[in-house]
Amino acid sequence: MITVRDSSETVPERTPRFVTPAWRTLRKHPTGAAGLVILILILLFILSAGFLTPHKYDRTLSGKAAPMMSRGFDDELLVLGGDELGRDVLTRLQHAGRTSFVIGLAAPLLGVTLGTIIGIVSAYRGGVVDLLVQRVVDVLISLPGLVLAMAVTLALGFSVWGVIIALSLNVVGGSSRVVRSHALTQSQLEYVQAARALGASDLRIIFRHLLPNSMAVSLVLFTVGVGAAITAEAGLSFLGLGVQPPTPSWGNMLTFAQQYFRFGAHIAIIPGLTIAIVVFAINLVGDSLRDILDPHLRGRG
Amino acid sequence: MPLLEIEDLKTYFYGDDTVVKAVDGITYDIEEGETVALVGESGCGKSVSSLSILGLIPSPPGRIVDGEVRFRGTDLLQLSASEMRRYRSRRIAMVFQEPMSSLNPVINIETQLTEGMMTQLGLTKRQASDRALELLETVGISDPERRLKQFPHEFSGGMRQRVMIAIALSCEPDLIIADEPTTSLDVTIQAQILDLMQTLTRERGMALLLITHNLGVVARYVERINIMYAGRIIEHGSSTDIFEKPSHPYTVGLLNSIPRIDRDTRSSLDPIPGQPPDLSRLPIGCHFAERCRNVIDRCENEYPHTVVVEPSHSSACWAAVSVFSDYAAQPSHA
Amino acid sequence: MRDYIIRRVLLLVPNLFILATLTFFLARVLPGDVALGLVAEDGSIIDQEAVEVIRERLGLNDPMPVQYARWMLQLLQGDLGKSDVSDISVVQVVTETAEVTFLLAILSVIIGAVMAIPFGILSAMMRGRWPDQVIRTFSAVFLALPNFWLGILLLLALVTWFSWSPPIFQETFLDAPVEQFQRLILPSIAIGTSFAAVATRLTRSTMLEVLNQDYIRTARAKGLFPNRVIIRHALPNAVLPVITLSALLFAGLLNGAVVLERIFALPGMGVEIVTATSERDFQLLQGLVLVLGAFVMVWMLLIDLIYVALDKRIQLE
Amino acid sequence: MLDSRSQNTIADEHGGGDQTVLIDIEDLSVEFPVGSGALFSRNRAVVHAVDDVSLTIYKGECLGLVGESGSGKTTLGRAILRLQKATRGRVRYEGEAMDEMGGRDLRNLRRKMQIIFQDPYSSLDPRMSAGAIIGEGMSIHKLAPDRATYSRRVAELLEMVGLNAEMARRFPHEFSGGQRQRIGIARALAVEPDFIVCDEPVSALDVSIQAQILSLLTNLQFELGLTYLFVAHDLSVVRHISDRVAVMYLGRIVEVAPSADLYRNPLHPYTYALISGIPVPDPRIEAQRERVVLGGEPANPADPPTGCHFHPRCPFATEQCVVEKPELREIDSSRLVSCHRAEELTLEGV
Repeated sequence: MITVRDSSETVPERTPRFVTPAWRTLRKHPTGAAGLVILILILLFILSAGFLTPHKYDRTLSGKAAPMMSRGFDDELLVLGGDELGRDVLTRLQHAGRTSFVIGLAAPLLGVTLGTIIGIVSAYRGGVVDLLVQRVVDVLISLPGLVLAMAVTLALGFSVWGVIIALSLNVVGGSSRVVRSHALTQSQLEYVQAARALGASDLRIIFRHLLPNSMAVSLVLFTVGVGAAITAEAGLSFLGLGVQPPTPSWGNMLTFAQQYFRFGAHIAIIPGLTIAIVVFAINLVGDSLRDILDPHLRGRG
Repeated sequence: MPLLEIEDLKTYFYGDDTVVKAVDGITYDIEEGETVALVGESGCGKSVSSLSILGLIPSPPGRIVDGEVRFRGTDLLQLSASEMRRYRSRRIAMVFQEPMSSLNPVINIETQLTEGMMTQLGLTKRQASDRALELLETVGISDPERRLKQFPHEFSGGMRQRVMIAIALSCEPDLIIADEPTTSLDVTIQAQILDLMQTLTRERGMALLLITHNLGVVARYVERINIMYAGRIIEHGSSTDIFEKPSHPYTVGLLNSIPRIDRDTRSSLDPIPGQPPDLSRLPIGCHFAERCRNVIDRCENEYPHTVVVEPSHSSACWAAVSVFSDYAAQPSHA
Repeated sequence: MRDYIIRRVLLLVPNLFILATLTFFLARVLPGDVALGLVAEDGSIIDQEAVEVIRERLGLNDPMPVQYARWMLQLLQGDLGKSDVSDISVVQVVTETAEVTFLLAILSVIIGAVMAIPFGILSAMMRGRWPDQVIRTFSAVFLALPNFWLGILLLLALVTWFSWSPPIFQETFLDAPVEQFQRLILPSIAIGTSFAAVATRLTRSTMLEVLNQDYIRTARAKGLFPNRVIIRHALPNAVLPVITLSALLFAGLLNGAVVLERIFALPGMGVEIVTATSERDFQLLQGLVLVLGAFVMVWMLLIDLIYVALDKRIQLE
Repeated sequence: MLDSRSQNTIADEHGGGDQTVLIDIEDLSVEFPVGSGALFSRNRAVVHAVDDVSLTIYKGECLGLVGESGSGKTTLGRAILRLQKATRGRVRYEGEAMDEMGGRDLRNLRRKMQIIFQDPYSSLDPRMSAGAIIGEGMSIHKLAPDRATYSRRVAELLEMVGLNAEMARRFPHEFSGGQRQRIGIARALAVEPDFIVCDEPVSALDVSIQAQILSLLTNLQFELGLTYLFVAHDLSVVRHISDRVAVMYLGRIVEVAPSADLYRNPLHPYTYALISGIPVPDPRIEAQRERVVLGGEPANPADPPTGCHFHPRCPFATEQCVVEKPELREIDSSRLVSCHRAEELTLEGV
């Protein structure tokens, strides 16, 4: 079959792929840049835990659900008020952020890495290996992630690591499927055939060609995964099956929100809003990243 | 009065900080019942110019910046959207390059064939279906009753292009614009489709605008040829003019680039060096100057005027006449 | 196409088998003996003798392959065993709670799709103009809202402003459809919005893609009315991916259901799962996970079949 | 079936002097299972993409391989390089059977046999620079002892295919289609092969660029003494580069002949149809040409017609053609054809 492309024979303007100045990329993607700024601010906020406020996250300083900008027993200023046990919400928010971010970054990192490897190998090997791996992936995909995570955390213990491993399992199935289908398309492209014709070994094809070309997909999967992991961790902790009190997490800060809402709406609003803002910022960055990396928008003009 | 007159048509595409001058002032016409070709390589603006006629340019980013497209004297560019709609397929119909993607995959052939007739000619569903049946027979599809109920994926490439032709014929237009109608088809099917189009348009007295990158195809089917390069028409003439007395260096280069089945020396090709210019950064002078063998100083600074070589034959080249004499002097073409 | 359907249905068999195996091992590899957990939960001192008795009763002293074979055999007879804690049969728990959970998930999909498709299309049609901006902003915001938080807020707003509280009753959907619907509508909205947020974006992008297709140009070149081009030619092609999405995100919607049941005090599988987890009731947890997984698989199969029926192109492959 | 050995002896008419066989293809078949239901149906449906093909490629020649889509020409090209697994039959390279080779031997042989692809877009790894793409073969086969030799060699190759040495650092998306195709050629040349399969290398290009690439390939062949298998769907392109041409239809070779003979005097009705389907860019000649426009479409390769695959579209088909499969047979010392009526028909070429 003859294929005539509509693109002209002219030489595209010279713009090295990864060397475009960062500021230009940011200017072209203002929403992504905004997301990045929000994320940096939030990270600074979290990293300043212990400096920003003089309080301890597990000390009762006031009565139940003290309102925002109120004073505690010893006349401390509680900027965001107190929680159901009268602990400083602001301080807790900062400490909880650490847990959320550690889990939010580690779980998808683990999951996407594993998913990428499984996806590429499954696509490249094909045959029985692919068939079997994909059946297991089918099962992983059909299990609601939170439920799977509950079972796994139960096994591994309700620790940060338990939650990380449990949540990474959710990512493995989905990401390996996406990477597999991408790698499958890639491995049928002629450049992979060319490498084989040159005598490249399977390992070389996987590491020099398929893996680098799947990185964009994996990176986007990772950013999506961060938002999802932060939300999922919050969900688990909210149910009391994730990070255990007194260690604060954005999720477990909400556990008693329903009961204490009447005393102060901020208990329910602040942690949830924080999660929403973080996830929103991550999504903005993820969307721009997708635009930047999307092969459809690149190259062929 | 010609059936269709295009005058100084300009269609630009606006990017972030670039303007792609896809069609940069082209003028040509088509007489009633005539077959005319618009020839050029990919990216020269030939498809954009044909889509501009019916206002089918994707907009944004595309915009018709200037010019007139007169159909029997009416400037189509001045029409409102709903007036323009009435010209589509009723007066001017189109056949596109990719029969694979030009038919809607989830709608059956009957609906795709009848909907135009129902909208444009006010036929009832029954009448339109009867006509659809006839049309399929006309374009050489056997067992039309069964075929009507089928979906595009059940047709081969050649058959889909026949369906496209049936759709184009359905409202009895005065002009059919065929944009690379055979490019994605196999060689033996190409001949079938082109022959079919020629026969059907001749029988019905329809004019045909054949847009193609293949100068060879044109020789067999058309009366007049317009050659486009980088957004402009650089040579226009009758079929014999173009093939026997090419007067633009680009046309000559193109003729020398076509692998010919009737010549057998192994290296008779004489390619044009270099690449076409970037349409967003066109030179001030002749667009072809950079690749031209006959280039003179003037070419770099000033876009050539159209030189009338013979009454029906013109060329946008400062050296039009000498180009032809050089061509004629080469033994292989004598 | 017949071959495709047969193949697709047959794939369910190995998948269910792997699911059953996985849930079996999930419960077995857990450290912290089941029996230990059980005894400790009772508040009694960990007494080796009591532990042994329980282990014997639960068959935990048999070799792994024997336990596995027993689990599989039971499954084939439709028996999911008995709860380790309460001695109620797991099948009974499932039959009592499944309806709420499944209805919740399905209702969420419907609500999500009903919101997403028109907004997505409007957004694509108005690309770059204010309705598009508004819709995109909203979908970005709703995508970021954790649905359990949205659920809490919804509930609190109603409780605070309207002194409303979720109805509590035992009838099934067939006995009391209206009440059941009332009870499920709020949590469904909370879950459905996040699905809608994703689906709106997808509908918008596929619609834009579809509008760029050659066949849309053909339809316009025929001189059809713009409405017909959109509704008859573009829409069916743009909606197909949303159908697939509802399969892909279904497991995710069940996550939402699990949490929302808790917030809205709905007697569903989610609540049971949470309880089973916190009580270390492995047998029950295992059974519930299995049923949920199987439900998702069947749903995915159904969606696949619907897709095949709608997309004529697949028939030939 | 004609013994491929005997082709060896008849070869030589047009080249003058002895020709040595470089590649010898013997009864090669490639089958693909079709349909998702293949797993469960009793008779697994297969497409005979390449159906018992025997063909000889001589050292230093360019053999054109022509056919429409679905004829199996690309699959045959890839099966020769073992990029595609053959179901049956064998390929010998300088007398050594390739199918008996494993890992290392095969990899070494791959240095000798290269391929140039059709699609200038998908055939280059978008994440690698032009230099890295060209140099990959050298790294695999350790052809450059040091960094300097490597860079020098990459620069040489770029210039050899008509690009600048500085372009080594650019990425594929910064090149035009024609330039990408040149990079693909340089990549193949980097390992100093003897034989190159050119898989429709110009069909995605514009006419003027197509001519550039054809000239480049012709020049390289003479300079480097290469052997080509030039796969194309278009007989006119093939005419400009091939010494001999083989025509394929639905997985089978229907005619093999020296270029000049084939065009002047085709023996198979399908070859004749292909020739007459191609217009001559000259209205006068075109007006006088006699031509046959084939009815119908190429058959479905999964369900080919009985007897001669071409019979439903052939204007000369008889009862025998419907029933009996024609063998590829020798007509004269240099020509092979698979048509029952080859001797009776007089078909005029161009």
